[in-house]
Amino acid sequence: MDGVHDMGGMDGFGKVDPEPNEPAFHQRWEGRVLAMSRAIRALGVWNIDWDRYGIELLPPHVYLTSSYYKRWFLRTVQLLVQCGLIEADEMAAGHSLRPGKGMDRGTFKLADVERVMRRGSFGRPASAPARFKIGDRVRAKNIHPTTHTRLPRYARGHVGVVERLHGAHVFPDSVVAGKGEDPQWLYTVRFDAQELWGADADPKLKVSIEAFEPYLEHV
Amino acid sequence: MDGVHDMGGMDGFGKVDPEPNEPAFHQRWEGRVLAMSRAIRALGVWNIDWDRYGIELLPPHVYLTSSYYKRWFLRTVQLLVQCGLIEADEMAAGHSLRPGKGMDRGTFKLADVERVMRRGSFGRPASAPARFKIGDRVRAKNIHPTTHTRLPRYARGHVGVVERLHGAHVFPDSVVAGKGEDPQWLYTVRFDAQELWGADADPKLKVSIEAFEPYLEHV
Amino acid sequence: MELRVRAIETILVEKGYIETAALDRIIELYETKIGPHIGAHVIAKAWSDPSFRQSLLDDASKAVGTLAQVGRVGDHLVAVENTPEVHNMVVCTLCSCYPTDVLGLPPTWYKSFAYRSRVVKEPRAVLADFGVALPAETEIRVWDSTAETRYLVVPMRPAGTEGWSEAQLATLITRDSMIGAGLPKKPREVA
Amino acid sequence: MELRVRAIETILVEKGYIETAALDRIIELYETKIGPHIGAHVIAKAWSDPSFRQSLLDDASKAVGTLAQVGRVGDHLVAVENTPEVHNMVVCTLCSCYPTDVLGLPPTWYKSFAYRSRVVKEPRAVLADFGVALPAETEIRVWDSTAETRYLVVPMRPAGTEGWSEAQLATLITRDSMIGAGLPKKPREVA
Repeated sequence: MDGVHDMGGMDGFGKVDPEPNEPAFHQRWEGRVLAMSRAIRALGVWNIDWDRYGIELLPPHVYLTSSYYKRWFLRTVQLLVQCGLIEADEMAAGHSLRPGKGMDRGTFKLADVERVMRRGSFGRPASAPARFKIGDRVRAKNIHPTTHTRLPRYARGHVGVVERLHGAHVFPDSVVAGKGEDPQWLYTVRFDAQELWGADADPKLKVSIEAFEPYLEHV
Repeated sequence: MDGVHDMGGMDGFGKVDPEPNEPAFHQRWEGRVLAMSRAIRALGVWNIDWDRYGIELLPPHVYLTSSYYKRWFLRTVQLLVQCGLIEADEMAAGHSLRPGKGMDRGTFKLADVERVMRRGSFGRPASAPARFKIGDRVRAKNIHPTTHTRLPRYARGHVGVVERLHGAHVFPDSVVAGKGEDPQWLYTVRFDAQELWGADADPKLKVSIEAFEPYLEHV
Repeated sequence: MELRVRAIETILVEKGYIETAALDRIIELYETKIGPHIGAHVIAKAWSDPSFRQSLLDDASKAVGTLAQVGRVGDHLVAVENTPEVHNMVVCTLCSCYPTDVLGLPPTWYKSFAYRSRVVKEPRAVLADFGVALPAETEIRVWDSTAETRYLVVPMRPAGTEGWSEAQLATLITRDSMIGAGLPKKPREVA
Repeated sequence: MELRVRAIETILVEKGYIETAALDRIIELYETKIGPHIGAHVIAKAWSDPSFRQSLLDDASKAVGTLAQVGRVGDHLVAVENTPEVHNMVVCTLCSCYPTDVLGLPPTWYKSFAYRSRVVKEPRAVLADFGVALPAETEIRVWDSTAETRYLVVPMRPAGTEGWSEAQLATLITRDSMIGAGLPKKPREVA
């Protein structure tokens, strides 16, 4: 979807403001939200793509006015309710009012923590040869999916060069469309800034995206 | 600037919700804000392009969370302060604390109202022949000015057809850059929706923009 | 907001920049004089008088200025005509440009983020929000008002209005139909 | 927020989906074990051991996994090396993808709208916000982490560190330098 989350190149957000000696969390609840999100995702009801799409679905003004972990919280609650893991009356009560649904993987326990602390693998066997090779000039398609995609708007319609090939990976667009992992070749495609932003752009800037094969076409 | 005000094609803003028998203003202050904005602009300190740019300069989260007339109000106050017509201590006091600046056109009075109720003319003599003619295929340039522009992002980089020629008009980009009216030919350029939004777009949809000549290039 | 706005108005008046009565008058005009009845008058005339219709499509500012009941309007007004083949819709994706001279102040929905964002991409879904469904084969033409030109839609004259006076016809012409977000009323709706 | 979050956690625990101790442990690990010292260890090794450096650039996940002090990290880690000609910077414009396995949780600035929006268009202005100025002739290469690949910047080894141990070198390597928003410390800064 063409949402406010797709921020590359947007003006008006002000200066970057690094915080010296920043703690892992600024408030206690932020850590709880992060940990809950990781734990719930590990239950296997939804995956990371759904987690990302859930944040994209927040109304634009909510996205822009909520802190990072508040966005996570709102997303997680929304998904919990949508998937029927909790219900609105329970949130109002602050307690469970009925038994939990049975989870195939059971309760997320202390012993499960180590597993979620290392990022999973998204590489999958390819079902076809790669259409592009390193050095190919490719155009990022001008597509505007109404659901989740990982092709940022600023790259769409623009021509770049294939720089790396990462094998076939789980394709987020398909996961969120309910079509399963649908593995696709993943490329690093490098663009000149002047191709992306016009003649006034920094002549010594190159920007790359990680592009799934369905995002690309031969020039 | 590539701001949130440039909304064409953005997803996530929900349904359109028409209000039956809508009043001109929902609250008294809205009318005062509109009238003040019109009256102040008529003082000649800034023009409509500055008024628009002033709203674009609101922080994105303020833009998205403020009502229409609240955005006008915030913009007008900002411009009044920037131009030195009022000062912060006066806003705090709710009263003028020093004499007003002399205005070339004097106080905006009842007798001046009729003049501002009819839109002004933005047509100007052209300084050169038009580069494009009706029927020409043209590309909206991929430009990303950091200040005010009237070329929406969704059209940039795309090819359309010149459909109408409106004469030379005041060029907003130049006005706000402090370069004066700098009149430029103004065209209506029509795009197929599939050119703008990709192959999945409505095949029976065409969208036009009003494009100043510097926005366009021959295909 | 009421207090904040009042404070600014007070300062501006005290400094001699503006006169309260002038603001009152602007508001009064928008509340009582300048509204979609002007556009409806123009459209009814175009429906009734083929030569006026042609003048309107050729140069709307000039044509409207010839109507005694309207008088001079701003330059750069453009009238675009709906036909069985093409339905026109007007938007300003960048702000809220609108033909105020002939329609008054824009309704809230016209200024809404939802309308501004969606109509250039999915106008049929937007029309559905207005309860309007057009045939799939009808072309939709959206005019994004990105400059000082202002667009007025000339809707199609409804069937069953043969012999109606301009005043009668004007009762069919809604504000939304002159923006392209609606259709004129049917004769039985005003009977 | 504290109360709202606590309510949800209570419900999830009562329903048997999650265990409180598991959440405590995740937080503890991020607060005490998983942080930029891991990345600094990797970079110091790369600065000291040319064959490790090459392995790291060839396949960072595999190379990092060979370090006894780090152990296995997630797949798809990619190391990109700064040179006098090219300065690398990492961003996730769409959300907040970050090489957590080697750097811990991303700092707030990395997740900020300002960084996400600006670095792909005006990285030199962003670097200025960090107090970093690069020569105009240095190419800037921005890596937008739009998939599950994760980028780690290998900064340039500062001059004047000849003969330093890996442990000494690691003290020069800041988190920001491994994202590309900063440079390593100079030897005199840690003296």
